Amino acid sequence: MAVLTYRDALNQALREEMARDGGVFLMGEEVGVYQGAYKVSRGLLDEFGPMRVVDTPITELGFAGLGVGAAMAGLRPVIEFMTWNFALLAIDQVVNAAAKLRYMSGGQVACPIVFRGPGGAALQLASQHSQAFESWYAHVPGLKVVMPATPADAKGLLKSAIRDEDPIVFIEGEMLYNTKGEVPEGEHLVPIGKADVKRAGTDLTLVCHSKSVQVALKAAEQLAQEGISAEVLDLRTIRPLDVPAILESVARTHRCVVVEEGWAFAGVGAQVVDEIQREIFDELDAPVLRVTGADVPMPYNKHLEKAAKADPPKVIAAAKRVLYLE
Amino acid sequence: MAVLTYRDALNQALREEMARDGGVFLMGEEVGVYQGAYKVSRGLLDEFGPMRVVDTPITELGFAGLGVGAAMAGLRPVIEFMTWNFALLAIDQVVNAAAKLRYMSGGQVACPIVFRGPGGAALQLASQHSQAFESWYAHVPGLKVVMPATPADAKGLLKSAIRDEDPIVFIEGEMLYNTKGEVPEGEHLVPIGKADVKRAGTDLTLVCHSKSVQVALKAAEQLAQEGISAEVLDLRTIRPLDVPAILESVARTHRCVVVEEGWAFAGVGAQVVDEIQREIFDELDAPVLRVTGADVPMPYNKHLEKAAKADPPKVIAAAKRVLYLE
Amino acid sequence: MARTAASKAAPPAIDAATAESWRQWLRQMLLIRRFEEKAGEAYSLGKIGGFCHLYIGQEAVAVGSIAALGPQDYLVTSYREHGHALARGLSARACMAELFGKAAGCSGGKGGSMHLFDASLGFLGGHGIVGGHIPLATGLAFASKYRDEDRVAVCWFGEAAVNNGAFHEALNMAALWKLPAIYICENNRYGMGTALERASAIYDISERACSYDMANEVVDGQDVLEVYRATARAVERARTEKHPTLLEIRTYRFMGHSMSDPIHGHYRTREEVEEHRKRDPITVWAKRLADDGVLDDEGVKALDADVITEVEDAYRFADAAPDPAPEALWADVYAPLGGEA
Amino acid sequence: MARTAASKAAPPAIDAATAESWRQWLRQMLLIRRFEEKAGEAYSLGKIGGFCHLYIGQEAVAVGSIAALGPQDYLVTSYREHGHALARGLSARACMAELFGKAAGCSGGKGGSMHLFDASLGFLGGHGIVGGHIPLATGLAFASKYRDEDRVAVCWFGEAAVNNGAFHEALNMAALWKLPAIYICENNRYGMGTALERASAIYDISERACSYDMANEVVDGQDVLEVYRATARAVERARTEKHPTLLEIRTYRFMGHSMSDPIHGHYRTREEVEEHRKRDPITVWAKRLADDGVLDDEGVKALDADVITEVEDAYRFADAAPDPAPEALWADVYAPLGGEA
Ligand SMILES: Cc1ncc(C[n+]2csc(CCOP(=O)(O)OP(=O)(O)O)c2C)c(N)n1
Ligand SMILES: Cc1ncc(C[n+]2csc(CCOP(=O)(O)OP(=O)(O)O)c2C)c(N)n1
Ligand SMILES: [Mg+2]
Ligand SMILES: [Mg+2]
Repeated sequence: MAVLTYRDALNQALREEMARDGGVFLMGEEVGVYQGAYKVSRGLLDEFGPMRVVDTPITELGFAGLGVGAAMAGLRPVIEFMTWNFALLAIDQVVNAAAKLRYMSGGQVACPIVFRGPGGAALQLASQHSQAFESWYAHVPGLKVVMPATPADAKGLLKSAIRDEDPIVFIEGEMLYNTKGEVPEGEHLVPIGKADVKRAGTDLTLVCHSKSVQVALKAAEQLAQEGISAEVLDLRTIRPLDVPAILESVARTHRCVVVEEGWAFAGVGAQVVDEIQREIFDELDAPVLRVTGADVPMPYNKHLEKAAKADPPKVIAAAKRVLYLE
Repeated sequence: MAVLTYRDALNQALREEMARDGGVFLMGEEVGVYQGAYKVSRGLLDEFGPMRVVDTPITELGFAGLGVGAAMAGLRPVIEFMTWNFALLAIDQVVNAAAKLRYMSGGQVACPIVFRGPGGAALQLASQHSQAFESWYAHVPGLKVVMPATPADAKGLLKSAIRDEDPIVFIEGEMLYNTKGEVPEGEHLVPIGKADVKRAGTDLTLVCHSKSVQVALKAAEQLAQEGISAEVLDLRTIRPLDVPAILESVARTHRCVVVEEGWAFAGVGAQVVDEIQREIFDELDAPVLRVTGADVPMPYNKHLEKAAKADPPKVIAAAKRVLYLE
Repeated sequence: MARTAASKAAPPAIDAATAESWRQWLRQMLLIRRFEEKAGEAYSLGKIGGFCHLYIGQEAVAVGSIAALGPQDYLVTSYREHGHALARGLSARACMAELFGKAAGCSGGKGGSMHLFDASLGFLGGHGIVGGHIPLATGLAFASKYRDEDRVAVCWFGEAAVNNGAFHEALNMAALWKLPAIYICENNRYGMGTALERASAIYDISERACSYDMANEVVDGQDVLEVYRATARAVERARTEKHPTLLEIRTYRFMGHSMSDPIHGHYRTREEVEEHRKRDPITVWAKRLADDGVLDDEGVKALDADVITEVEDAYRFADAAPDPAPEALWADVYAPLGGEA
Repeated sequence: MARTAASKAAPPAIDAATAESWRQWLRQMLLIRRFEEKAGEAYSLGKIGGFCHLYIGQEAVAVGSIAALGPQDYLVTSYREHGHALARGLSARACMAELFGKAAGCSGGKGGSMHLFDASLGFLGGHGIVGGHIPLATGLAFASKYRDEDRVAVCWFGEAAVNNGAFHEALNMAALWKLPAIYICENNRYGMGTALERASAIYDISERACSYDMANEVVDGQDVLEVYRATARAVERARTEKHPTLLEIRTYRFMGHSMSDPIHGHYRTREEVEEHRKRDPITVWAKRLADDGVLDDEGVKALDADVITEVEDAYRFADAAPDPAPEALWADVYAPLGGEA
């Protein structure tokens, strides 16, 4: 298998789907001539031309709505948000249009569209550019929320997302674009709605997604050196949430820590905790703990920023607490 | 004490605060000449004039941002959204501007603004007009989220919100505007961040807020007839959440059901569950259950809509489950 | 680039086909009028719930503009769309049943008054967020150009929507990329209780097109023929040149903003409404048909009786129709089978 | 209503005060230039992180426009604001320290390059969402009118921001309510890698003012005096008539969009950049000062040496300054004591 970066895996998925289906097009800021703000769309303009790789004005609300309209007409738009922070300007079209059309039309109007781009923090981008909104989108019925953590999942999930009949919020990570991994060539599809055990373990379960998967894996490694076996469960899809996979793992380990990049209040982890305690309360040997981003706007200073982020030491500390080792 | 409607209690709070502080002004769609889409601002234009009661174009993003700018200059804007569904268009200004200014300016720039209007569903307004977004705003550090359930709390909390130095998301309810209750005259302030026991009980705790308080109270009444004593805890403020009050009550009753109007996934109740199981796991005699709105866009048909809403029968069923009576 | 001059041209010699379509226009306007009157009645009886925005007074806009479209074209409207739906050919039964929230409604009872849909007729809603559907029309026009089809995308919105950012962003892209879209502003002078002059810095909506170098026209919305001709010019421009157009069609809302808003009071006087009622699009057109010898009073009465029967039938149908099954609550959130293609 | 004609008037006789302020303008432009060069250097050394957008090539816009303002006025800018901050009088030390993320920075190290603030100077940021700060300026102008103060609110934004809904909504309200606001579009021809012509349906940004019947002007942004005069006219209009103005100031970005973007490549050629560098606002102004006998080469060298010293000092200061205390992470989320007044 070829080793690719997460960025190139996404690029490959886009290229393959655009080649497969003439109705698939990519639209967003700087996706064409500039080759993508983060180069995810490198080469696509040359290959598919300006009608299928469309540079837009800085009008998130407008081009998100344009994408919804194109999807209503049966095309398969992939709308790139330069980052999800800017998508706040377009959220009316995502929530009030894309997520509602099928239902309020009594099933007549489908909206097969993918909204994608990097979410969460990178390095020192400060408070307006460092936000994780997955729990917002996952709150909304009618949307699906997909967040791959590895190059292989990035390719397989983006291909599935583009073929899906429903609106998809596909959140990538600027800090993930350069990460490398083996990626199956060609027709590689990862099903939406299925979590994945990224590392098997027996003493506790670390539930995570997107960038926090790497944090959990690092923590699991260090815990292993202390003889603690942590299972790392990558949600991959936030909505629909793979509750059976979560319950299966935690019912085995009896202990769980949920790790996420975003803010704690009503975050994805809160829902994971709710499902676990409701369904397998008696299996729990300790309360489920969460490691999240600090409950503050993201500061610019690099030390403060580091302190604000979920990291392996925080996960290890939480893991030891659920194991009553501290 | 005078008996007022929730609507008039809000009107009184606005009138008193505008009379007290010349920097307080009300801006939004139809707040003036039309006397308010829901008549909350009735009479204020006549009393305070067009500079302080300002009708706007239908530009939520623009006038929310205008309000933020005015707040930066030291005024105390009260920005009315005709409903919070439309505020999705303005959410960039609420989250990327209002919630960030103090932090990213290193504490130099305050943003004392109140964004207010009705949230959630009314009757048969269908999917675009029947959404509850409190968990979204409560997710964001820098914002405070206030949701009064009674006329007295509506007055006391709105007055406190207007005097607060930080941006406040103040969510009312169209279905609450006509509800009546005793309201203290004049200087009546309810502190932000304090929950309130609306009905004392011993067998289980019903945690609720806004419209779901009435649902919980009705359920508690019927449960009482079956000899079950339910405590009804009204959160009143969602952020900052009054965790001590929640823990105190549940530690006494050992059982809890969280009721809310909104969707379940990463809703306010998920956070409440997270706090309870983490802090007083061993006090729980049963998993915490939740009663929420159905996980669908709101349908127009009245029977389907009724089925989609959290109601007393659903709360009673959940209460009996946590009591292992069913 | 106002083209009102062109619209001053004399009417064509009235051949049989033209006469027939002109009669149909009157029938459609009458149908909309009677349908809306009945809807108002049903609302007062509690058979219709939620928000209900009547189209009375603006009938010539929907009828005249939709008459200029082809079966392949796309239509998107606001929540004040009963008239557009009927003019596009949705049945009075399907529309009334939707207002009643019944399973036989054009949106299965899940959309209601603000969300009428019939995808088979290219009628793509029925949208409740002011300005929110304008970018959808730009997207539908984009799809038409993308596939090199002969379809035009048309949207209707009120004059209050032009101040919204969605309007600005959508029109800029349509002009920038030369998309076959037609933006029809139904300027009925009020956005709820706010007069145009209290919401917009300029009073000639059509001039907003200058920011996008877009073709534009001001049209008399009480004259169905004027509306038809102006729309036909825009359709021609869209089909042949792939250029978008902004039409400002001046009309007036005879009823309140919605059923909960009185006809006059806080924001407009009884006199003002009476004054505007003098140019009722139906009487204006009936007179024209009489003058041109296309239809006499008797003929008008016959058409009216005919549509009244149709509306009464729709009312009985809707009233008797069953509610959606309880399981309908959970359907249509996602595609069947989770939507994997 | 272009007012460029007026700006063609001959310069005033150069009295001592004028000469001194003209020299100060050159000094400010040199300070910005040297500051930005040093910032670029520090960025490459990893002493500055995140996004860093340099102002090189546009110095005359910030210096000329801010020179026309009074101490009471409000300023809000985008993320490309180092030049505006320095021109408003924030110290090079405070700005460089902020870029370094230090506690002594003008935003306590929490804002960084995109979020420079100094409320004491009416400098209200430094905002990162394109178009997002335009409504803030409308609000600051509203506050000025509300309190019947003599303050003008000014905001600067790029030409790509005018396509955004926030621009449209903010300008409509400012014109509708006659607010003392000045909207300065720094048209540097590109929004990141997108040329104006690929993003806007019209190429004369100033014409967007017609949608709001707002005063507007096109200004040569490489000539600090032209910028000063046009802004002074707008300030006069705002203070006396309480009318807003849209200024399109044509300039050019000599560097890449941000530190991660090469100066030329995908979207513009080396030749194009070279061509524009020929009208460097600093050399243009230095020549004018020489021609008018206000300052000779030696004088320019002396000013340059002077600002280089200032920038070097700022760099050393920022480098040596302490980071914020760890507790700073939790401060400034809410007002102290929970914000109850
Ligand atoms: C974004 C948004 N804000 C507010 C509303 C509430 N609202 C519904 S219709 C309306 C007035 C619209 O007026 P106009 O665009 O002129 O259309 P008309 O009703 O006159 O046909 C308002 C304010 C809404 N639906 N959407
Ligand atoms: C709403 C939003 N979308 C996208 C971005 C990313 N972005 C930052 S600057 C920029 C280009 C802005 O160009 P322009 O307005 O001309 O200002 P300039 O950078 O040329 O000074 C973009 C797309 C953003 N910050 N905000
Ligand atoms: Mg109107
Ligand atoms: Mg630019």
